[in-house]
Amino acid sequence: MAELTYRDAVAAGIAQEMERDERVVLLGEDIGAAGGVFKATVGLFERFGPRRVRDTPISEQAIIGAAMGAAMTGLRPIAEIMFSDFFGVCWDMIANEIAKTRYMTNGQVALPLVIRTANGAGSRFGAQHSQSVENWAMAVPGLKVVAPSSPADVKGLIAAAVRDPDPVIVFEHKSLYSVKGEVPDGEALDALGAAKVLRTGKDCTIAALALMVPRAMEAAERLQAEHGIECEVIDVRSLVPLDTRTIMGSVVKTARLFTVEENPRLCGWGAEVASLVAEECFWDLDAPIVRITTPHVPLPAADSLEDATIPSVERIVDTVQRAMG
Amino acid sequence: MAELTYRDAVAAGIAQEMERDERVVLLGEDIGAAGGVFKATVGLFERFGPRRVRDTPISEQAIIGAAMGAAMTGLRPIAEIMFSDFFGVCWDMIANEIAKTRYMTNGQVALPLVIRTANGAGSRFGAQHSQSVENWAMAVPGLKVVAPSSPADVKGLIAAAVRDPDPVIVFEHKSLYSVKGEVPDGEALDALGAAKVLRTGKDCTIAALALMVPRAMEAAERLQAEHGIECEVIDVRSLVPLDTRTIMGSVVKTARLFTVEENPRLCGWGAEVASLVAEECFWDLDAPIVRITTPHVPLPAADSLEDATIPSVERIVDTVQRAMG
Amino acid sequence: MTTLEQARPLSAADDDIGREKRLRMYRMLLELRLCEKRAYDLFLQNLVKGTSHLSLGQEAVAAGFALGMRRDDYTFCTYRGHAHTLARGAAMAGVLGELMGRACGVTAGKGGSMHLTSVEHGAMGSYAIIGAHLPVACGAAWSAQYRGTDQVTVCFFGDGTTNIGAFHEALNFAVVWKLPVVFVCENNLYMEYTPIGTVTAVAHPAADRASAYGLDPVIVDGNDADAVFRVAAKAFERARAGEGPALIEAKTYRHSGHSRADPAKYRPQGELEQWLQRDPVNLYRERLVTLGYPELDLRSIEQDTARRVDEATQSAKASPTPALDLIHKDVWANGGSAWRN
Amino acid sequence: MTTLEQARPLSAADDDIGREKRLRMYRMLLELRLCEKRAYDLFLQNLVKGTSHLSLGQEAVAAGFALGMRRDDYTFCTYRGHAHTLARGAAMAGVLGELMGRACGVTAGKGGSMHLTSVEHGAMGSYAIIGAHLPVACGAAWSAQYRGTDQVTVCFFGDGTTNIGAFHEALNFAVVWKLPVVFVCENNLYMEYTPIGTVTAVAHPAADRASAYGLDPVIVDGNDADAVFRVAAKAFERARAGEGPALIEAKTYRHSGHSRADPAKYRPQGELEQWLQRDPVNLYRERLVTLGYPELDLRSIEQDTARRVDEATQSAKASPTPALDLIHKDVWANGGSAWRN
Ligand SMILES: Cc1ncc(C[n+]2csc(CCOP(=O)(O)OP(=O)(O)O)c2C)c(N)n1
Ligand SMILES: Cc1ncc(C[n+]2csc(CCOP(=O)(O)OP(=O)(O)O)c2C)c(N)n1
Ligand SMILES: [Mg+2]
Ligand SMILES: [Mg+2]
Repeated sequence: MAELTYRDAVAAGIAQEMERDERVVLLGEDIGAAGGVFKATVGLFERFGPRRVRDTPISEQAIIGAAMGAAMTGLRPIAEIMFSDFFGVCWDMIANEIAKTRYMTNGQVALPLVIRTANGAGSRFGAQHSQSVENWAMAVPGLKVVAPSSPADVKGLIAAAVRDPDPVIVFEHKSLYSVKGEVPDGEALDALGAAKVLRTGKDCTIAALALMVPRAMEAAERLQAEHGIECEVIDVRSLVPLDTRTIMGSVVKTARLFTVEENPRLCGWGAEVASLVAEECFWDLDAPIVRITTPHVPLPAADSLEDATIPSVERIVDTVQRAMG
Repeated sequence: MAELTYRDAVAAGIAQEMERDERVVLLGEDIGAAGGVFKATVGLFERFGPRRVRDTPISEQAIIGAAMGAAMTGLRPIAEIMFSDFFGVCWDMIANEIAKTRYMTNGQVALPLVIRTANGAGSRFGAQHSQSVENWAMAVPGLKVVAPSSPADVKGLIAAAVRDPDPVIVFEHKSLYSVKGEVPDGEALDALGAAKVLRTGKDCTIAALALMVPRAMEAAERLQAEHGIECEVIDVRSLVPLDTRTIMGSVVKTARLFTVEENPRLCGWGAEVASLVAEECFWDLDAPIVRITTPHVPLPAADSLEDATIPSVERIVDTVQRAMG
Repeated sequence: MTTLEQARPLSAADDDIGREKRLRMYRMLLELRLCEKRAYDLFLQNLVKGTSHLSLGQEAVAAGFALGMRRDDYTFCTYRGHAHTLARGAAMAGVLGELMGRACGVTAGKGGSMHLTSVEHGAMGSYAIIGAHLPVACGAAWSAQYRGTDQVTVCFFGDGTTNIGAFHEALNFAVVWKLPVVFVCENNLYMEYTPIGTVTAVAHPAADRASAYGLDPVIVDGNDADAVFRVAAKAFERARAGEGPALIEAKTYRHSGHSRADPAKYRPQGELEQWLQRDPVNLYRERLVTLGYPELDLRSIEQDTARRVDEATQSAKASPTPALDLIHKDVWANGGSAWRN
Repeated sequence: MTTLEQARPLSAADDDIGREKRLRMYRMLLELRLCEKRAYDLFLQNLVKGTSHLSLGQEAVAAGFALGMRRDDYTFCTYRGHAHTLARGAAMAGVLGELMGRACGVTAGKGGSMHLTSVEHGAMGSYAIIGAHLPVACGAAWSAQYRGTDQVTVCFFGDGTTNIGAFHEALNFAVVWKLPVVFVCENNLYMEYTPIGTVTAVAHPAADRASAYGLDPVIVDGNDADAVFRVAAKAFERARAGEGPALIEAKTYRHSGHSRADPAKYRPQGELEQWLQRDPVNLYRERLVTLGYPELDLRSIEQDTARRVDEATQSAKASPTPALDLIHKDVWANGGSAWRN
């Protein structure tokens, strides 16, 4: 076991796959010699050279398009979109081209590619560099979507994404890059579509994603310590495929569900989870499902405002405690 | 009362507003002399001239950007994006710029503009020209979103959208353009944020949008006639603002809710409605909320396949009848 | 500044192309022409579902390029892609069947007329959102470069497409990475119903932009299949030699409307007639005659092609509609569409 | 082909600009310089929240253009927009306060350093997603044209921005609609950490693209405020006269890293030093001295500006953090954020 930061685990996951498979190539802005603006690709350029690790112009459509064209002709590209907000400038390539091409060609075209991107708030970057847009991707049929919350997960899920025969969007979280965690030695290979129960509890289920996972965990500690409420915490990890079994299995046990979403309220991933659980676990629920989300507003930049906008440990504790009280 | 097609009602709504307000201008591809590819702007070029009705290059970012720049400096532009699928190529302008600018500037910049677009399936155009992406827009804070289902509504809601001080996306439905309906004489002016109860019933509530509204109405007829089930049918009309009062008022009465969505399943507008109702009407519901949606797949092109993919009258009847049975 | 590749003087000695290729070219031109005409007939019979965008009048571009391509080269084209897909060797029944929403269609009805694809023939897809395939073509070219094959990627698009952002990004990207990709602008004078000149800052939408990417401006007579073939061959040679991309503007004209819904009333009187006099299929036939190819040989090609189009039509008409379970197939590589467990 | 606007010979008779404007220019250059330096100091004191992108070294572009603008003209700029926003007249405390996340910030902390805006001064916003504001600038120019004012819109962006699609769409659009908009590329040689030449197909990212839009290529020494002013004046005149847009490439250099996170280690040794010798503020001071402006006058401007920057700093530091209810304000024109009834 080595202790790695989340950002180093990203690089480690990519390196592992590049080592293993010559078809894996990397492209994006400033990812090469500079090691990426979040330093998540440090060392790869030196190790694998400019043929496999390629800096690009500021041309997100070209980046994603190139990844798509390369994937359909035998490579396994990993494209970086520096901030997930920039999905806006290449959304056609992601949502209309990559997501639909296998289907439209009746399976003739395969697109084994990965799009990595820095998602989420916490850096005081303002409304155009802090969004959580995992729900944008989840809403588009044809994309697989993961959002790891720990160094070990990010390494294993990147490996799984690279080996997957379908396009996978990996949402890395900006505010997790500097977080450290144990990462098992040896080959990392996780599975897409598997949620993880991080903490068991009998009173209620909290489903969270990415940065919201450590917050939910801390909230669960406090709910236990201060209010005697035993929360089961699920790291959803993968939005598509969605591990409804794990989530519903927990709800059947606890009869209560809270979701903690960083995406703004309307049509967030929690809405989908809530609609599924409300339908299929209707008779199991003892009380309404409560969604804890970023309010439906763009994100403010100032530190004080930003901190008060996305779900905090306090807000989770308060909401759960009030609902359970 | 005149009988107009939905497409003519679009043009009538725009003409009414252009007549009233010199600041209203129109831009888009082939909207001028050609009258639009769906013939929804026929006659406007002739009536208001090339200064106010402007053809553009194939440059959706420029179209939306120009609308934005014009709106912040005193005009009230109406931009057409020919197919809503093409939001992909200008999504940054819509989701990142237009939606966030008032907020980011602390209210300094106002953006009274309208984006009209042809949404939805039924024309056998395939996966990139048939999408229902109203949930993409609903998911972004800062956008108002309407999707009218009748000629009268489209005229009145376009007028309301033009007069609204905020950016409004109007999703017109391709398969409704040729539908005829009564449109009241005189000035049309509807209100954003108001759903409509189109049919009252005591057994269950069906909430539908756009093309799904006439289908829900027909299904309600048949459910009544063939199964004696009395459905209340709500035309949601406006996703943002969302008229939760009308929807929840109905659910409180019927204790049952079905949503009929044309957008693909995951994170559709119905998920949001379901999560709201499941939370706030938890104790009123007699049975699970059921979402009837397009399955989470891209849309196939062939007529036989397309018809079997989006929700049909039959599927609504069957689903409701089975759930209520 | 722009180079107009002129048709060479016609004489029997003009054999830089050669008999075998010329006859293949003529056969291809005819096949594209007759197949498009058939598509139109089928539309009139209400058998074409959805839209369709014919290449009638533009066949020499598709044929001239395809004839110069290697089997393993890649073609990327647009919704106006029937001709390009056929030119790479896709079955006529597959193309017509797709337009009709039949099981025999090249994508079994899932893609439709705007997404014809036949990967086994190097037809890597028809793209319906303007500009999107230019970056994708860069990716295929990058892959060929990376794998060290000397495959060329050819990417076709219209004049109107030169005004969208993706065009710019792809061109710059291709040059910076020195990719073996040939961009071909089929300038048919119209962006849908709008004359291209009214929405474009320069006279030659592609050629006048070449220098913005450090490329040579190249304009070719897109109704002269030989001229197209020669320009293509030159660009392919350079690309295979690692000398990077090319941008070629082919001047041509579509005989019918933009799509099936369009009667093309916006065209000035006489314009169509003028272009019909330079019909690429007739032009080619006349040239072959001038070059001394026996009438009989040409007739036999014509009859054979007509017969094959008829057979393809019959076979497409006889094909059933696709099985409904296709709706839930092939979202994912495992063949299915499951998004949950 | 490119016109390099040269600094004119220096003599007291060189008064095409004139005393009043020259002193305003010097004051403005100083204000931008000292304010940026102060921003850096505040960052070192951990008082700047989020990121920030300084214009140190590029001040002559902002000053030269702003000096030529009318009060009602529009400026659109990028995240590297402190200088442009100040140059239009926004309060220094408003800019510094915004960087610090304080209530006195120009957007009360809601926008942050990358979204400085002061509509009352014609500073229509700083845009943080590359390329987005070029189309928006077209819209403002269209509005001015429509309303029949002769306002000019000026849109600043970097060299790296010329490779994104929106650049292309906006330029073509502006020319086709003959809009009164002046596009200004501040070529500081780098796109973040990457030398612009390695990702661009041409040597002059903007000027070499001008002909793709039928525009004249214009290159100006972006460290010479007078040269910038002259080029700007010419472009404004044409735009106000209805002669359409211009594209100007200003060669310059940023003295610090791309953003606060960047130590700028990728720069070749000696490069910074060379550019420091052409520091735009020093250059301008030397010119004024050569032109015979009294030392005392310059000193008094310097002292006054330093004092004003100090005062602004104090006032920003004294400003509280924004009220938390701002989070829910101004999503909509009614002041609120309600999405349901
Ligand atoms: C992004 C986008 N905008 C608009 C359209 C609608 N559209 C389809 S074809 C077309 C005109 C294309 O003109 P051109 O590039 O000249 O090709 P041609 O049809 O003449 O072959 C337009 C505007 C589209 N498909 N995609
Ligand atoms: C669409 C998009 N892609 C990438 C970025 C990240 N980014 C911010 S600044 C920058 C470099 C811009 O370079 P240039 O245009 O030369 O401007 P400069 O910073 O040098 O002023 C990049 C890549 C972004 N903000 N938006
Ligand atoms: Mg054309
Ligand atoms: Mg730069």
